[in-house]
Amino acid sequence: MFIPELILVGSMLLGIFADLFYDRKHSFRVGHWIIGGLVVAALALYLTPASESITLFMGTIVADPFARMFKYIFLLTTTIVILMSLRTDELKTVRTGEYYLLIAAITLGMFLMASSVDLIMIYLSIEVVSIVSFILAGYLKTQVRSTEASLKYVIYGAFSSGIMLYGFSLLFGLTGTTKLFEIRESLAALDGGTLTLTVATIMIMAGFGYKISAVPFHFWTPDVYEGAPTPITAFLSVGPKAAGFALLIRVFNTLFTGTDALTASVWQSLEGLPWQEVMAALAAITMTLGNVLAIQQSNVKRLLAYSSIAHAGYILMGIPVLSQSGIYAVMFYVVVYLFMQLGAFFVVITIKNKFGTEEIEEYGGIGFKSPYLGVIMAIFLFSLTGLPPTAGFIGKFYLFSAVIDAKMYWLAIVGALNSVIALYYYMRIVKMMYLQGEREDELYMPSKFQSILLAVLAVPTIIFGVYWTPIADWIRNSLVFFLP
Amino acid sequence: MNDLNIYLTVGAILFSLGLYGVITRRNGVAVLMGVELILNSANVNFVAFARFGGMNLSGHIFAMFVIILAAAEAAVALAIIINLYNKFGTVNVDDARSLKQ
Amino acid sequence: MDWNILSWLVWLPVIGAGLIVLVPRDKGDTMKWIAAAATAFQLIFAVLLWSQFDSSHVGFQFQEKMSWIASFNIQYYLGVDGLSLPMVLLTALLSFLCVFVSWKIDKAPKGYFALFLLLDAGMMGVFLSLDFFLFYVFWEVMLLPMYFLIGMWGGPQREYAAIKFFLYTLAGSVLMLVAILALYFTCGHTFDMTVLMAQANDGLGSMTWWGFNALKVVWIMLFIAFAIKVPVFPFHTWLPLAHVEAPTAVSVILAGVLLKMGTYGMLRISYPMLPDGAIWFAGALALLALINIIWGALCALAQTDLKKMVAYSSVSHMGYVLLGMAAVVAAGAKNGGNVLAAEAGMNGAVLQMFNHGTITAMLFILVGVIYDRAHHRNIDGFGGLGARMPIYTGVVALAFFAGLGLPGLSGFISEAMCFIGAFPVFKTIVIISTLGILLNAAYFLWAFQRMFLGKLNEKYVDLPEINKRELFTLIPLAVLVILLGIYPAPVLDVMKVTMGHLIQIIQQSSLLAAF
Amino acid sequence: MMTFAPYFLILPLAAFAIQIFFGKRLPRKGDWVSITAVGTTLCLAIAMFVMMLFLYEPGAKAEQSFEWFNLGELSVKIGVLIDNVTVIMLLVVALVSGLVHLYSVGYMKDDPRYSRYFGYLSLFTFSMNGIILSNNLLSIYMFWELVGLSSYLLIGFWFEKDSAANASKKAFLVNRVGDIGMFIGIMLFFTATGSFLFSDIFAGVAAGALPLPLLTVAGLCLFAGAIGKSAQVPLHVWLPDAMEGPTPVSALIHAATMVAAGVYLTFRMFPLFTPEALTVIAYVGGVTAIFAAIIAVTQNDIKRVLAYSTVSQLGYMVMAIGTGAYVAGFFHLTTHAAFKAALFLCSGSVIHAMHHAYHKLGDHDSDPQDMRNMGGMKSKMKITFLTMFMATLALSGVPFMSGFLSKDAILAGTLSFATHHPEHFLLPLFGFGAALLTAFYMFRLIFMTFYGKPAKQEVLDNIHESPATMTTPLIVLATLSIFIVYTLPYINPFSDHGWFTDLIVATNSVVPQHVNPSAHEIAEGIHHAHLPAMIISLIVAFTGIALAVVIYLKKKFSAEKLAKNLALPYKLSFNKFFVDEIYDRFLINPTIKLAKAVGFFDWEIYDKYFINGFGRITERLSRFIGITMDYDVLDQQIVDGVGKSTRFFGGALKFIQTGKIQNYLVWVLGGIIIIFIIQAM
Repeated sequence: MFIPELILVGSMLLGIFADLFYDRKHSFRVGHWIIGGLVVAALALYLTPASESITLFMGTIVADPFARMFKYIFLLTTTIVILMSLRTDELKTVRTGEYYLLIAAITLGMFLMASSVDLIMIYLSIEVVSIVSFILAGYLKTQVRSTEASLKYVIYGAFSSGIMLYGFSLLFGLTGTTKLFEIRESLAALDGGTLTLTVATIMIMAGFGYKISAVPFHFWTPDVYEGAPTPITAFLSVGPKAAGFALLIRVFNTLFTGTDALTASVWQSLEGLPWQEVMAALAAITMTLGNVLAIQQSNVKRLLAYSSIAHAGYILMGIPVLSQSGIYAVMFYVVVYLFMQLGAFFVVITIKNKFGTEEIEEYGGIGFKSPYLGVIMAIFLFSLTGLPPTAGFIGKFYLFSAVIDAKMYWLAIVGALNSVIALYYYMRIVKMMYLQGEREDELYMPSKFQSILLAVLAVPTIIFGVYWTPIADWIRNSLVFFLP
Repeated sequence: MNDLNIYLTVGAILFSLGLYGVITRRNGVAVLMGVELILNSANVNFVAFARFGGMNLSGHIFAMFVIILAAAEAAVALAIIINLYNKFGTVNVDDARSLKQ
Repeated sequence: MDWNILSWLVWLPVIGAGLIVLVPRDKGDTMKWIAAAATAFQLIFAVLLWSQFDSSHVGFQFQEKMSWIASFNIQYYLGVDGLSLPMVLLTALLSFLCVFVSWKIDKAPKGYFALFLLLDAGMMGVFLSLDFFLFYVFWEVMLLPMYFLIGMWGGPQREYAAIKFFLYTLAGSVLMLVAILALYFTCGHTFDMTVLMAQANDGLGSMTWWGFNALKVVWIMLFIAFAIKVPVFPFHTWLPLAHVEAPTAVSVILAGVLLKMGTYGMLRISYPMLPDGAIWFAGALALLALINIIWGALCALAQTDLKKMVAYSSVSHMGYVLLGMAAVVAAGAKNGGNVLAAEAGMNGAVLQMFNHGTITAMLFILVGVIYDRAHHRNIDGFGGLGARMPIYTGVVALAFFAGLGLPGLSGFISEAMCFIGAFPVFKTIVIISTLGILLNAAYFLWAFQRMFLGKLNEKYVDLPEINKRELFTLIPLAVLVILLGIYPAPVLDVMKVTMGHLIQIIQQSSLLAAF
Repeated sequence: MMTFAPYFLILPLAAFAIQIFFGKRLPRKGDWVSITAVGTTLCLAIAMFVMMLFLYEPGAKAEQSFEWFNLGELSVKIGVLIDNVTVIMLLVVALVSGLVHLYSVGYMKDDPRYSRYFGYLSLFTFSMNGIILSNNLLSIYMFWELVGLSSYLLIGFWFEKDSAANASKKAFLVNRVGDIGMFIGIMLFFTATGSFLFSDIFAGVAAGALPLPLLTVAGLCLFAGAIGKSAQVPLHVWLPDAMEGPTPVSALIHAATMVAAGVYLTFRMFPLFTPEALTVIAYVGGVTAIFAAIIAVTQNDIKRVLAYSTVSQLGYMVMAIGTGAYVAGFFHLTTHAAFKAALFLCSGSVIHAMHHAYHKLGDHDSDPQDMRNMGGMKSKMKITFLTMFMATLALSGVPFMSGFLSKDAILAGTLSFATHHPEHFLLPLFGFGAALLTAFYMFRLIFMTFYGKPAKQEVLDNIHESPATMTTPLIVLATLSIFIVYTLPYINPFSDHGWFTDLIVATNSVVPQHVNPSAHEIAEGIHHAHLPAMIISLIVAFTGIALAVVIYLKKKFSAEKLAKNLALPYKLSFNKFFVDEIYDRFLINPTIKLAKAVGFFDWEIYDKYFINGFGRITERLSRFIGITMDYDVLDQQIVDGVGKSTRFFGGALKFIQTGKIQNYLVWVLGGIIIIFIIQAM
């Protein structure tokens, strides 16, 4: 059913209307409206029958447990990001009414990305998300970095979506339809892959690669992440990425696989089109490059940006595995990643607000100045590294197990060694926070609201590292795709 | 060669020109035009396939949507370029390079 | 034993750490006493466990098993046998003593003791867990406290040392993770070690990856993971740095317990799960043991920093353990099924693990004592202290002679057993490695002479004698060293049945005939 | 007898513990504790000795083993073996040790570490008794190293002296070299027979557990231990330095008992040695005997002369065992223990006197041990002189003295051996040569010390005889060096036949295939060679004495001139054939250098460049990629490239336009193309 989306749209319109009555100072209140809308949407989503899996709008989008789970993720991400934005000092200078509206718009776009099964709808949803993110990245018009970020983002985005579109057109030409399932039929019918098909595949891969910032389509990431307002950076590094993966899974496992995909527990790639080797290689290169480049970053936001590339690489490992457990691992990691990445970014925001720096070198002794922030940050960083007993470890554990189950040992070892590299640069932050500096006498405790939000993010990071059966089951149940 | 291939060739040429423009133009507006070319090359393909492939209308519909989105994208992009002009006093995209390693 | 003593052993320190966190941060002594109490109870439990342990019984005792993550067939599974029991006692004892060793810590005592107790819990967990996943979790959990303990309370180079230790060990353990998962998927989707012991060998033996026998690949991955902890020769360079930079108590734990985890892991996991691998690798193991013994001894001979010398001596002494472990193949058909040698080697190895734990602990504590007084560790910087601080000199002499394997002290008998065990199979290697005995004596006596004999260095005419607290931390160890030197049977009786069983497992391996 | 055994270990050990922990706080610093302990053992030893005499059965033997620990299949047994040899050894140790304790009361009187000294002495007594009582190689090895420890502690007792500290370290390490060989031997025997007990090993070897060549090797490995402990060439270097210890210690450990342990071990293991092994042993002994004697001739330090003479005498014993005359060897061990202890204690009393004299004169530079500073003391120290003279006679092998009998027996043994195997004619030559030199240097010592004029008269005026606690032991030991003590009930000064030779019976070799001559044959041979040997030895002994008289008493030729004429041999002898220098140069320093090199490599090269290399490579890689992705590089390389290529393809393009963000896009295209190539293949 389409009710949650409708509620989102509704709350957006409501927000626009409400914004008229706020002056510059109070326009952030729109954020509250939107949060309300999100909550209601979540409620509606909860009320829709869990196991339903139907198509809507002439089969252009589906509502199935897979999409449903991702919708929850989007709602959660958006809510947290809005809460962050309400607390960051960066946005104090500008009128933020539209800001929240745009975030809500992105959420809608992501909803569509997660559930669209028609080339048109796919392109549409991607563009919705992209265009709005362009604006948000440049939301701080007065700042050079922000403007530049948005410029690069828009050119890059338009460029790669253009390429993807061209790929779509070729695909359409090959099969004569835009509906994924029909395309799949005719692709299966047409024996072996033709050159055209290969070209189309790669061009589409480029489009998705840009969304999930996989090498070599990742170049925009560091600049945009550094330039954009931090909450937006956090948002972009989680929300659209997750949406991108949802779309990637759906499209690739629908189109470019043998017909048994999405039903069997293990399946084959479309014969004549062995794309999973390429995907695996991409995964390996992506995580390695991301990590290797993160090593020499001096700016925490930029470091997290590169590390998010690395994480995209990890997640990507789960897709070429071509098995239920692979997709399962991807979904699990996305959930875990949400908590730790947003958490890390929120700590960065809080530190920026209080100590006014994003440079690692200036993080010295924060562990003593503010034990709470220090401990929380340490938890997120360990989790991002993938050390037990944190959720990050479990996420990696599932990914590796999927990969090893598929006998791709080399990929597993590459991934494992990568987490050693990751340890090095994440530990640099911990080192600055704790190994530098001395015992302080007056301690900084973030505001109650911030502390609670941090705890809300940190506690699951630990809990899911020790006992994760609930979400494991939840994901297992949502691992159901719509099938015609 | 038959009519479809002519259209496809046109599309391909457009696509290449678009790529070239995007990559080599300094002027932001010109870069955007390159992007437009790429999008429209895709449109040409869609329509051509739909017409000569003797298929349903979804190709045309797709083209419609692309045009709309292209417009929206262009709007946003131009706004950003104007903003760039306010900041840097130029519309050359390569002058914006404060963010780097 | 209807109350879960093993869980208590593991979680007691965690409870202690929790309490310490609650204590207001300017109440340093309260924290110390909490830590002391926690570790004291742990020690009592360990002794209780020892007394309740039925040494005639093959297999694991006091088992606790409950499902943890059903979907992945992960269990919370604890158990103890003759191999882990001595390690448990060692851990409990050293942790207890180390609380008092670090009594003078006043920089952020809350963090220190909380982390220390977590470390303690992690070590206990490693020695007690019988579920491979649980084992791995504890194995990793140990690293974090270690990192902070070295990094925050260490010497001048502490940051470098800490991160180096961390990277080194993690590099090993991620390989172990891959190996664990490989085992899981090839051997009946379980992490239960007891099951894996039954199935792994045949499960992997038949496969080939990249043209290698899968069993060998997994063995190598596990071996690297453990070898880094031991540390075996090419992977040993984290050790001197970490030991030198770490605060005394942490060095004690590091050398006394952490190093043992490497060899413990091999004996607990690699050997019973992959006996074929054990036999296939035995020759290389003996060779590495030789290199460890000689290389470590030579490096120690070259050091001028006392602590570094002791650290390298650990490298050399762990070589004996490896040698003893290699001796297991003596039981093979080709070697005339010389079970005597195999038993001597294997038991000697475990006994050596225990004895080295106590001896090296003494050595590091003593280094700490002199460092607290003179604020340097340069061997040549002292001289003639024997006249100034006779008691300290006496204890050092005891420790040094134990270290150089003097008969009548515990080190001798275990080293001798390792040699005697390995001798029938690896004659040349053993004969060369006996040079280690000489070199050990050389550097210990030389250091002793440079520090304590000769004219008293007038800088230290009023160096205070070792105090009661420090003696208190040393005497239990000294007593153990002497008692086990005279009568090692108590420890051997605990472990011999388990070791005998392990030897049988190796004997049943198919490769053994061909070896 | 077995019931006595434990006390020989418990009492001294207890005394050691008490002395170490409470010694300082006890009255008289607790010397009485150790003395009581050793006194009791002495009484026990005497009791056992008497029992032995009255039992009077040669083969008497009591053995008892118990399990030390077991590992399932493997059960390690250790235990106690008591036979006549044991009893005699126990008696010797207890006696000498007791006397030395007594002597030390006077000698060490005002030493700050008085109590610890007695503690160490007890520790030594404990470990020495352990060696004697053991019936297995394992516990022998353990006590073997423990005597090493106590010798280490006692040599380095005055550790403020660097020379003492060095000497103690040297003693321990050199001994350890031998011990390693011994350990390897033990492993060989254990691997072959699965037990450490003598009985099992003998049985196993008799059953042919080891092939002959291996047996030879194993035997020699065990003997290596003896080489170390009994200071045989080439491991003799530690013993002379060991004289840095207090003189009573030198008497007890480094003359009478511990150094004899090596001989004792060889004696015990005799049945295991193959003929080849025995030959090697004989030559080691012979070379040692002559080699050390030559050195002793030129030394001026009174204790060093005695030290080298000890080495040389030990060589005799070893040679005796090697040639099969091992009863004689053991006989010499016993007699030697008495008179060599006497000699050391006498020299001690001399040094004591000199020391006090110098002390009174406030002279701290002159060396109280240098014989050139002595002379004419005969008048001042009557008892010392007389006892020392007797002991000297004994050592030089003058009739009516114990030394005559034992040495004579040994020489007879070598002679008969040489007659059976003419190719080994060197051995008797070594023997008699050494005998000659011995007589010479001993009387040289006597004359230089007690006759002639002192270097400084005032020193002589301040010389006083030592207190009774010191002189009593001298008298006892001197009496013990009279032949009759050993030959009773027979009184024939020219035959060693007596209770001793009756009770110590030769045991047959257990080496398979009867390659060794039986004990009986050996005895026969010795009997025949007896007379010639005696005559020759008498001749050489008196020649030696005569030479000494001529040179040092009558001063017919000056020693200096002789030294000049015989420059090279004198130099060699005086500098101990440069053995120490050679070892330093070719063994020790290279090892240290190697260690330093390895340490450096390990830390500065391997770790720094290889291990950290991984980190550095990653770092570099990241920087490199960072740079390539940096804009300027891209301008030059990629984009210009694209520009050129586009011009090349696309036709006329005036100038290359480049952008920055576009560089990314170039990469994207490049990536797509690469993927395409991979995919298309």
